Amino acid sequence: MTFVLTEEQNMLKEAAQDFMSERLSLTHFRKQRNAGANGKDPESWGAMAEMGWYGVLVPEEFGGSEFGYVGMGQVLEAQGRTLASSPLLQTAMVGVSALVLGGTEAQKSTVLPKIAEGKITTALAVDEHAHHAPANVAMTAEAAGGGYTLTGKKVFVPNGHFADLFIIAARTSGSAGDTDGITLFMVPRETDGLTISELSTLDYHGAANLELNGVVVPAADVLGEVGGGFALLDSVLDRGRIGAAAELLGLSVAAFELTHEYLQTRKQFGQLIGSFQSLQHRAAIMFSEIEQTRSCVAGALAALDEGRDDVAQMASLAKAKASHLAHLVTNETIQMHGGIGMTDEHDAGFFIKRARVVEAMFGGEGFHKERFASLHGF
Amino acid sequence: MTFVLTEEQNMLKEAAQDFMSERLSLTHFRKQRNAGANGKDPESWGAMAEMGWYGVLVPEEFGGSEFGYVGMGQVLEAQGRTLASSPLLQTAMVGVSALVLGGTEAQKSTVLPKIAEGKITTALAVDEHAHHAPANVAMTAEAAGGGYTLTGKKVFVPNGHFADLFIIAARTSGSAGDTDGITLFMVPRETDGLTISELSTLDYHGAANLELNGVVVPAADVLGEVGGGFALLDSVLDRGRIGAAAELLGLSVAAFELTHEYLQTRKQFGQLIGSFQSLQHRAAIMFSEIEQTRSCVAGALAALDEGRDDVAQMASLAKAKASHLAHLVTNETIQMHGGIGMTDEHDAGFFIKRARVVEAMFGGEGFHKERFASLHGF
Amino acid sequence: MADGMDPTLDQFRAETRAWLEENCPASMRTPQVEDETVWGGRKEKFKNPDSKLWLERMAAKGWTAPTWPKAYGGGGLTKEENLILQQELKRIKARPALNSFGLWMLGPVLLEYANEEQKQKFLPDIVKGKIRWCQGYSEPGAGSDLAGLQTKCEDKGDHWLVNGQKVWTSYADQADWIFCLVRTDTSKKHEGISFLLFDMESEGVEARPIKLISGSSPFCETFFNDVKVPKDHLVGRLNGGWEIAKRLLQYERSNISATGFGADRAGTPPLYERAKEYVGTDASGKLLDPDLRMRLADLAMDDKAFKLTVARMAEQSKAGEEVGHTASIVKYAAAKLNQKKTEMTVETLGYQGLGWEGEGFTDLELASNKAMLRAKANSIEGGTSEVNLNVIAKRVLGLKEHKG
Amino acid sequence: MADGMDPTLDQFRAETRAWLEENCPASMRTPQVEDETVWGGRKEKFKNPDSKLWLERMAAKGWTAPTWPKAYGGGGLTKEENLILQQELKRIKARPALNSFGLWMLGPVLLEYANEEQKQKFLPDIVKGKIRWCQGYSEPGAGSDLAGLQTKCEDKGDHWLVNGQKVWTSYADQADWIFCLVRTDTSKKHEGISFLLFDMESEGVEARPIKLISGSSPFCETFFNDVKVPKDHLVGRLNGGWEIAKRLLQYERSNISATGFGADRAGTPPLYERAKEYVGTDASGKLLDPDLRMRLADLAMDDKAFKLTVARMAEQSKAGEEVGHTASIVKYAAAKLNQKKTEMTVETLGYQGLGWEGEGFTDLELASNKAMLRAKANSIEGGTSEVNLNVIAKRVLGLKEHKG
Repeated sequence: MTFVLTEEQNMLKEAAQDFMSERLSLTHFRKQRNAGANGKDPESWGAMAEMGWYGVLVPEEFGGSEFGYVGMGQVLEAQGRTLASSPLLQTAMVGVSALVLGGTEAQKSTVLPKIAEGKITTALAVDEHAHHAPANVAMTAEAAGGGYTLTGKKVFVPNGHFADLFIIAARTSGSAGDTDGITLFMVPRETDGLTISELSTLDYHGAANLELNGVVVPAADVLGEVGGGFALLDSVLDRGRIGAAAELLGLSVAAFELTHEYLQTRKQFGQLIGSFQSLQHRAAIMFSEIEQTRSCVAGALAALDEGRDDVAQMASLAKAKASHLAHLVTNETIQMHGGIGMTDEHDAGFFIKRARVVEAMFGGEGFHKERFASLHGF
Repeated sequence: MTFVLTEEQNMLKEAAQDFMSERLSLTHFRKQRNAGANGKDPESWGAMAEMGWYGVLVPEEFGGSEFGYVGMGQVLEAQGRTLASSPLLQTAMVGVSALVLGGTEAQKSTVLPKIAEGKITTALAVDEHAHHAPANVAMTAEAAGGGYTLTGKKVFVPNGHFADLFIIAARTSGSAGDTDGITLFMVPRETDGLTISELSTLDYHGAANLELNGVVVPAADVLGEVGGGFALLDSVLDRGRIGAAAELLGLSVAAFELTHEYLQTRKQFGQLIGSFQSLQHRAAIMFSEIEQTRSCVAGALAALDEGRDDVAQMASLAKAKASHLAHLVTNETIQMHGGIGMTDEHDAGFFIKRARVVEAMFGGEGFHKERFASLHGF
Repeated sequence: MADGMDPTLDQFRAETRAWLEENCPASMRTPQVEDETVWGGRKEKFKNPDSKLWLERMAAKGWTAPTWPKAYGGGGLTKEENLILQQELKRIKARPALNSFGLWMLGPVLLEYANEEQKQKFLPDIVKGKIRWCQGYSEPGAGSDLAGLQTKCEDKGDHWLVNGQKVWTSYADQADWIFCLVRTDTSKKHEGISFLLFDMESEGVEARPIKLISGSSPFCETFFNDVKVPKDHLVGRLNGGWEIAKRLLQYERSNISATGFGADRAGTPPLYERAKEYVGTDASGKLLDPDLRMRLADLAMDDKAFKLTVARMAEQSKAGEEVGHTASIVKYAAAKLNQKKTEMTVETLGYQGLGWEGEGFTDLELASNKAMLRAKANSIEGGTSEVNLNVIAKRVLGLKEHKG
Repeated sequence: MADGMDPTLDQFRAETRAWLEENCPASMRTPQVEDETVWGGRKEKFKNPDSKLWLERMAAKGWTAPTWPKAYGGGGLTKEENLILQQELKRIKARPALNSFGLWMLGPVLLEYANEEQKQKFLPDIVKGKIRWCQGYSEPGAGSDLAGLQTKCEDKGDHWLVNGQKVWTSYADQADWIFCLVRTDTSKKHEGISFLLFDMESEGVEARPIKLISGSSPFCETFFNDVKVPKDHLVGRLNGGWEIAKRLLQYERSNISATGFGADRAGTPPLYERAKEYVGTDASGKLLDPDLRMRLADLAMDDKAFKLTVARMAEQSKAGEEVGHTASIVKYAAAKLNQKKTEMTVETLGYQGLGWEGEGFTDLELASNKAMLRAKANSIEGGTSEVNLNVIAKRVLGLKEHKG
């Protein structure tokens, strides 16, 4: 396992941190929120494309830097710190992974260069009910005329309110709950029969519900194996889980720093509140959790780059731990700030709101504990 | 719900507290432990009989005082405070309940007076594996010659190492896991085919494993309905659960008082350790848990006396909460005592050892959370 | 004395029942609707006209403040009579005629500390719901350290001059008058505080609603800029306000104790029932998510334990037993429970609990995360949980202060 | 420098491998058996004669203390050479030739603080395992407040006179010598402590084993009654012992950090595997108790997170990165993890985890609750968890002391 960043990875990390704190700061986030942007920020995304971040995982032959997951994790962690809304996780990590792991040469050469250049964004549409459950896909994909006709719905698709290309899990056989019979399809935004309902979400990042009524997909836009797409889907989701964990880690560290700062400046009863032992202990416990979660996230990113066979276990570990951490730290952030943390003008609320969404994304702590147990055979 | 003790109940409570602290103190417990008594203390039990405590739940016509469960709970809580080993819970609460709820007039008039006088003790033998699971009875009871022949094993039977009369759950039909087909039998200690292996247990109270090899039980010693004994068994167990919860409450309160005392006398860094805020908060949280658990235990005892229809829910609530409380408080007791609490010469270890046994008895926190959910239909 | 033992009480019950039957409008016997809640005061709109009728009738009998003396507009009932009145109100499921900080908090301390003129001037209007009061306690710099307040109150001979700022003033923008802690002596801390009443329409008073993370604005920042207050509006002793303040906080806390935070709305099913819809169940009716199921059981147990504790305390208190120890934990436990309940509601609702506004979510779903966010304040408002734990440790458990 | 880049190191590896092949007895390449652990000293029995041979051979090369200077009996190896030695030892699964507080704790501080004579006198015997040392730190009245120690050490001209009592002295009844904190100045606290070495066979020394709640006695109470100690056995500066004590604690903690408490014995399956036997599984292999299952998953995750943290720290440290922040949490996290693990083991074993001794339980079952009880000390020994959290808060997070 490699825990030490290379010089290049460190440079990427610093560049990302600088970019986020300058261009996509919390102040920027608040401005976007107040303007009702619902997470859409094309100007900043263009600047991200110039940084080359959409191509971090894209092979060089398709216009990317093929820099690897550890590097990508540094950018996502930096993004998590300022709660920035961008297509990095859903497109550059999830979308690219889907193409790289499951795409044909033709698909890769069509889609990947556009992603790397920042010309298109993607969104993965899997869940159909209130909770993450990738095997529960019920949307039907009937073979028809050399292609497929998709009918059904998808809920709370991250980035779905602006993505140019959807990667949609549908069922070519079997029924909801079966892992067999799931197939992935690429569906462009402007497709007959696809209705996109934009959602205003707790975290101000937005999302979308999809309705597909007889959406026709040519066979060439099947991603991976027909009926055998679950393994690919789960691998792609694992990348999303690890990426989301990196974001949550960044979010938690930033919320902790905000709190840490407050503990050192706010006075009560003539004392700095950070001098009260019960708050000291709780701060130290948060710090301990941050350190251990960092190890899990770093380990999971390294497992991806090293192509290890425990990626699934590490993904569930990282996502469960990071969800738990973010829940704890964002609650403590408000409590330790007292009344001021309850006000909309303070940033504490932004952290808790974003945390609750990313905690649920790609499965929360409970989902991943269950999965971790199953993967370990108990 | 009645939470206020009557004058008589208060008198019983005070009498029990006095008796326990004088006659069955922790000093006495230590002496018994050092002598290798393994929980057997007939002399003290005789004194308890003189107090009339075995008859608290026995109807007056059978020589008892029919004083009720709330009263019994006060005695058990007092007993829990000093970790006293006695047949009160297993005989006077569980055994008597089995007879009162399931016995024929003949059975009652034969057994109950002897219990009330302290002449015999009983033990309920249900579990056959490592965890409490009353429906998992596999021991067979075959009808034969107007009676039944019992074959199988029972594990970790509390009081089984000295009880005069066993109440044994066996299966007249169906298979392990079915609630149908379970029947209760009364089997005297000295019965052919019954092998009793005394166990030395963590809490120094002892217990026994039983092996039954073709034990013949006359039909007259069937307790309750043949094949329909599960409801009776579960009702009897609920009384055991509520009684065990009362003991755990007493145990927790006593361990807390020990710790509370230490916090107020021990100095570190020139300060009373009870002045450190983190310990103050943890002590206050324990106190809050104690208060709420007391409400659950009192509520469950009252539900029994009032004959309410939510006894099962209240039993699971009380046992889960009391197990949780005892776990927390006994751990904190050792931690707050530091090194001295780790030594055998200090009483802290006695509390944690007894707690772990009673936590598991009649089902632990997890068992009762699951049961509470099932009883509430979710 | 047990019910039915005293013929006078039986008669009181009969008369009360008859009066209520006659006077409580039908729509006032239906479950409370949030925006029909009557808080009284000059700005009260009485969205449901029956609620105006109901308030007027109850106020005329003094039954909005049943145990206050008749001399101040109250009902003059004995404890036993009031118990019967409450039972009869409950029997017909009557809505409260009036919700009011004046009734719950200010009135009791005025009865104890105010002079005769003050009682005459303020209490009847509280009973009638004519004046809505707000509470000026917290200040921006003070937080948990309530006694650190700085709002200055100077004696200008014929009036007090108030300058300063309050924060977390509940509904200050809706209230007519304020009961306010002010500093009348800067050389002492607790002994330099006085308890002052004044009109929110006085020149120099401004209340600005604070937008919370939940999106609502139940609190204000309240500014006092050279506010002139008549000399006879100071309650109790000059510099003796801290004692009144503490007494008033007791009333506030015992109010929370009785109900808990976020008391279940009538008709809202327990969370484990709602979970069936959002998580699904197996053939035997068990929730499909075993982890969530166990944690919902844990929540339901906590909920039951809390309710039993409140019931136990009420019963023991009624029986004349000392319940201070138990009471000390209730605010702490209530906050913890409500935070757990609202967090788990959001979690149970999954994606449907993550909508902020607009299409795609039901109203109840949209309310879930607002409730979760609002509940974060439960462990801050009216004394933080940390302060509560300090108080339990020191006052109840008798643990000593740390020596410097 | 990467392996294979330096011909000298390649040669060292080849020679080392050959020497080990030749000199490490076969039985010393099998998994460690608890009662064959070699602690050295006058009372060492060498239950397995091969272990004596193995110790003598390793000690002759100085490889029990590979990086200590040859002048004091050490191996004189460079960091790189030692790394290779450790890799080669691991390759053949060699047992440690010697376990010793002398090697882990005393030796490093002697190298730093002792004078030349002291080094010559004590270090070689540590390397050879001839003298077993124990640590006289804690005192009955002091606990977490180590510097509050009272053991008196008076200057009697030609000798020191020691009177007092230590407690929690690990294996004092097995040890030959003690390194001991004593008070040489009662007018100051930290600046009145010195670091003294003396023979446990000196007149006036008595070590009484303490029986723990787990039934074992790894610690002693140690009494000093007019113990005479030669003047030259004081290490470092008179009244300068506190600095040495702190340094030594660092060595102790980094030792815990590397392994955690209750490190899994080779061959012990993870608890979730054992649970299958005690709880049962359904057709798909899932544990039948869903609550326990989720908590075992939680435990397995905590375990993995801890191991990853130790690995991360080791790797970063090797790469020359600063890891003090991470290291600060390891003792705290290790204690918490081991307590959780041992508690859950008892719970998983159910009734079979509740036996104290005798029939009806396997040895492994009987050991489960002893391990749980023993683990309670993990958050007490070598600095309580509370002290650890204080240290993290103050030194790592920079939070200020409370003002009195």
